[in-house]
Amino acid sequence: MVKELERAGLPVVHVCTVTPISMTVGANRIVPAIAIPHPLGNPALDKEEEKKLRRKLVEKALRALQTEVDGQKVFED
Amino acid sequence: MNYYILTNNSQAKEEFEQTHNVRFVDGKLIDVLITARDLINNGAVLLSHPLYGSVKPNETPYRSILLREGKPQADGLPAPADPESVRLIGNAISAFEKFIDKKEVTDPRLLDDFQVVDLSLLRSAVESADL
Amino acid sequence: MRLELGKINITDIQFAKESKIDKGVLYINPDDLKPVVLEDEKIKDVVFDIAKPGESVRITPVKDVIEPRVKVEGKGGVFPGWTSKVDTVGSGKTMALKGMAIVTAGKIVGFQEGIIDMCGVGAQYTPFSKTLNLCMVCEPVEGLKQHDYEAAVRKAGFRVAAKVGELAKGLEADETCVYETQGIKEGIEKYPDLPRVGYVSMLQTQGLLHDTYVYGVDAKKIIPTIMSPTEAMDGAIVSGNCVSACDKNPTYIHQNNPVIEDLFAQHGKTLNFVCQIITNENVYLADKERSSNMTAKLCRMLDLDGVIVTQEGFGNPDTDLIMNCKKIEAEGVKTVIVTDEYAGRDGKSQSLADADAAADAVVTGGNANEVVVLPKLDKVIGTLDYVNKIAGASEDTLRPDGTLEVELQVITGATNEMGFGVLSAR
Amino acid sequence: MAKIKVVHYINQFFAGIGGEEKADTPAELHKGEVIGPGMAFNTGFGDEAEIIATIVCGDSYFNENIDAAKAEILGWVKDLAPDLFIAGPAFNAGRYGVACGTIAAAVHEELGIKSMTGMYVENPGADMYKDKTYILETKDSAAGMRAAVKKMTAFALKYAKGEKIGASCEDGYMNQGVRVNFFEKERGSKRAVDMLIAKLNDKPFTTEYPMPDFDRVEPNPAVKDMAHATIALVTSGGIVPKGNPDHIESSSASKFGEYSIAGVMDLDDATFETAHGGYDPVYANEDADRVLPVDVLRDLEKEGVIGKLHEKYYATVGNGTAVASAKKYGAEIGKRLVADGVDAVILTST
Repeated sequence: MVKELERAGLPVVHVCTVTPISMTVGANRIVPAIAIPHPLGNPALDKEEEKKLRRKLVEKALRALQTEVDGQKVFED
Repeated sequence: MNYYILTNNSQAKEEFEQTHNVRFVDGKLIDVLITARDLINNGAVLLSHPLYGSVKPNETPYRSILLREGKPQADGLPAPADPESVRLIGNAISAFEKFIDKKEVTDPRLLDDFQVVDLSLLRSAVESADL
Repeated sequence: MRLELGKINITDIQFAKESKIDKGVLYINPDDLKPVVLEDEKIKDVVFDIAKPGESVRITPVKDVIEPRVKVEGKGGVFPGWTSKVDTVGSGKTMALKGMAIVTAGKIVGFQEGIIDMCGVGAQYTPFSKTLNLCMVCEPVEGLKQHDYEAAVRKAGFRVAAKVGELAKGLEADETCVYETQGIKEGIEKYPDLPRVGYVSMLQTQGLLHDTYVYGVDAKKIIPTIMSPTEAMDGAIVSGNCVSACDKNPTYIHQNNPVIEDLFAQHGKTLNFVCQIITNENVYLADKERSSNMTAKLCRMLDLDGVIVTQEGFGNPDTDLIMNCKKIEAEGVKTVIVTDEYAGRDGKSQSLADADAAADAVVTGGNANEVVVLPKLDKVIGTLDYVNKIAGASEDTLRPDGTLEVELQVITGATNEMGFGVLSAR
Repeated sequence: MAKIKVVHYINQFFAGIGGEEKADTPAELHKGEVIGPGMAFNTGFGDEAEIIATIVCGDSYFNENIDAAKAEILGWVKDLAPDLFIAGPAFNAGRYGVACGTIAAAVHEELGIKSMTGMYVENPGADMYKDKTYILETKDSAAGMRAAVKKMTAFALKYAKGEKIGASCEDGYMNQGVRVNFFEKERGSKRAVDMLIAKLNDKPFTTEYPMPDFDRVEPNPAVKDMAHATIALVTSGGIVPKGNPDHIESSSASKFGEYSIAGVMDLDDATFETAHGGYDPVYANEDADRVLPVDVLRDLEKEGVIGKLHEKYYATVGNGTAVASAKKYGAEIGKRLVADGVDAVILTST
């Protein structure tokens, strides 16, 4: 799916918990997520903290979209 | 090694509950796979393959799987999911789904046969794990 | 190593007073074979029967199929570790009874698969509809545990095959084939320009009813090793696998390993056939990692240019197959893998339980989920009692008119993963 | 036995009306007429089948008026009630190939009438429709007409008579992504040895089972002006409006969902949930922002970090592995996003 979106001409960032799978399915810009049942959240945190965490991840995803890449790249911290 | 046996096979439970850590699933084979998947999503790591080669899913009602806990992260998050375990359990569940739904096995002799084979395959995994 | 294989073409089997082979006809006195089976006190009784190609006969549930052979020159005897000591076999001269097989049948567990139809649609799919089959159905003593029963029937099969094979002693072969591989250095000197090719054979080793033995050792416990391809011809590798009829490798197919035969056919012409590498298919993941690492290492150390990898079974072994392929390719050794498929009854599901881009050369034995309707046949050797219980069957398998609606997976050898058959899929 | 009735579809060029300049010719029904390549088909059919009508349509007309043209043609075919519908062959003509594929697929899907076409393997219509109708493989130009007609005629008769269709490689149609058994000439081990020899010698060989898609797509250029960019959200985590209005299945879903988030500032447990059966749904059901971060993107939109959050999002159920259907959904979703002027996508997976 990620490949088809990219093929359509759209830059895609894949926010995904299991990055090796993301590599296998052919994503180019990859941002590692938190956990499978809650990729962009952490129920252990209070609401405010959790949203901050999510914002950090989304900001990282936006940064990835603004970064030129040559092939596959995982955006670690 | 610090691992546990996830099983819905009462013979496996009987054999190993004194000596090993057994988590019994009171349910069907698919319930064992789904329980394993949820554990894996929260960081558990598969030690044995969730499919048995020749006894096809949807045929035997029993399944026993070896897992170990992942190391939790510092900030209270569960351990990161192990990619290989995620892949294998995902493949196992889709393999299960594609086989035809058969009527439930009720013949006690047959159930015993399935339990014995499941137990044997589990033993061979435990032997390797306990080395 | 060099092995001469003398073939005696059997054209008929008949029960008779005296057991012998005369002008291609195998005469058997069951009373000569009975004691061979009953020497194991776990077996209460045995019934022998004969099934011939074209007859309206169904054999089920089939456990193993074995070709009678006997060693007439060179070290050791057939089925080392079982009916002979563990001398290294695979050299000298062996006689084989061609066109026939010993078929062990009878229920060991209730869900055991394996149908051989001697005529009709099913006969097209099983290679053993073309052999004259001497069938033995064993009855266990009361209360015998499943694993003891499996072992008893397995071993009885080898004893009978060896006993029948003995009848070939002193006979002249109808045809003789010579199989010879060279030592590493010798091979390189003899065929400096030919690619060096190996054969990686994955043995089913997951536990009860899923075992393979090498020289009497449970292959679950082996570390991958190299063999002369001629060793398998003398029965060094035998099957203890009772489930998964369509894609199990009965002892007969190890003895007549088609990959080994077809690589020998090219040996010295287009390739240099170096050796067979055997590895296992365990349930424990670390075992899978270790075995595939070792196998890839052996391929590298033997300086192989290419290998064929064959597997046994579905699901769990797909993971071993892909691991082997990926790691061997990563060593720069080109691979072709042989498998079968479980693409669902409609053929629309993912065929294998695992996949990798490195597996770019695949030979398939067909979709084991494809449904066939087998006609009602006049005679059953074994029993139909369990036919509704096997994989690829359902409660409605045995239809009121006596026909059987089943998936190919119940037919012995239908989608063999050593490439024994011509079935394929696209 | 009565002759098999066939309706044949061709474009303006093969009907002899004209080339590109006549490509806007509207659809015409020629009852009882056999035109162009239809003559060769009819000869090939002998006594067994006959073309009872020919439909001619300009390629531009068909592709520019696709819904109207399709409806009109389907109406005719319905009334004619043939045993078989044949379109083309289209060879490498792109728009003709797409038209043949579209109409053949529609005849089969909507009318339940057997349909087939023929074209070159690289014709864009091939990839689009090979799993929806039988597409016989032809050469890339009309110079291959004779061979194409011969192949298509043989297949047409077999198919129309209800004989068992063999595997794609046996009967010459393009693989439909369905595995079909057949008996090869050589046994598997011999095929494996031959394949290995080819591979060792860098000669071409064809795998009998292509692995699921592992190809790569080059990354698109980065977003230059994020402050004015429209960002769309897509998820394989199955986030759907509460109640799952489209009944997206929990696994191996047969469809994807397109949902409006216009005016939605924050997803909550009263309005959104997950349909995904592949993970523990408790956390996503509690707060779907944990999978589809609408709340944060609204903040970033307000702050001017991004230009705009696209007002629709797309949801599928994926299990992380490559599936054929996922590919199809991805292509369709991509098309819609591009049409809506989206600049970049955040795809979230569980």
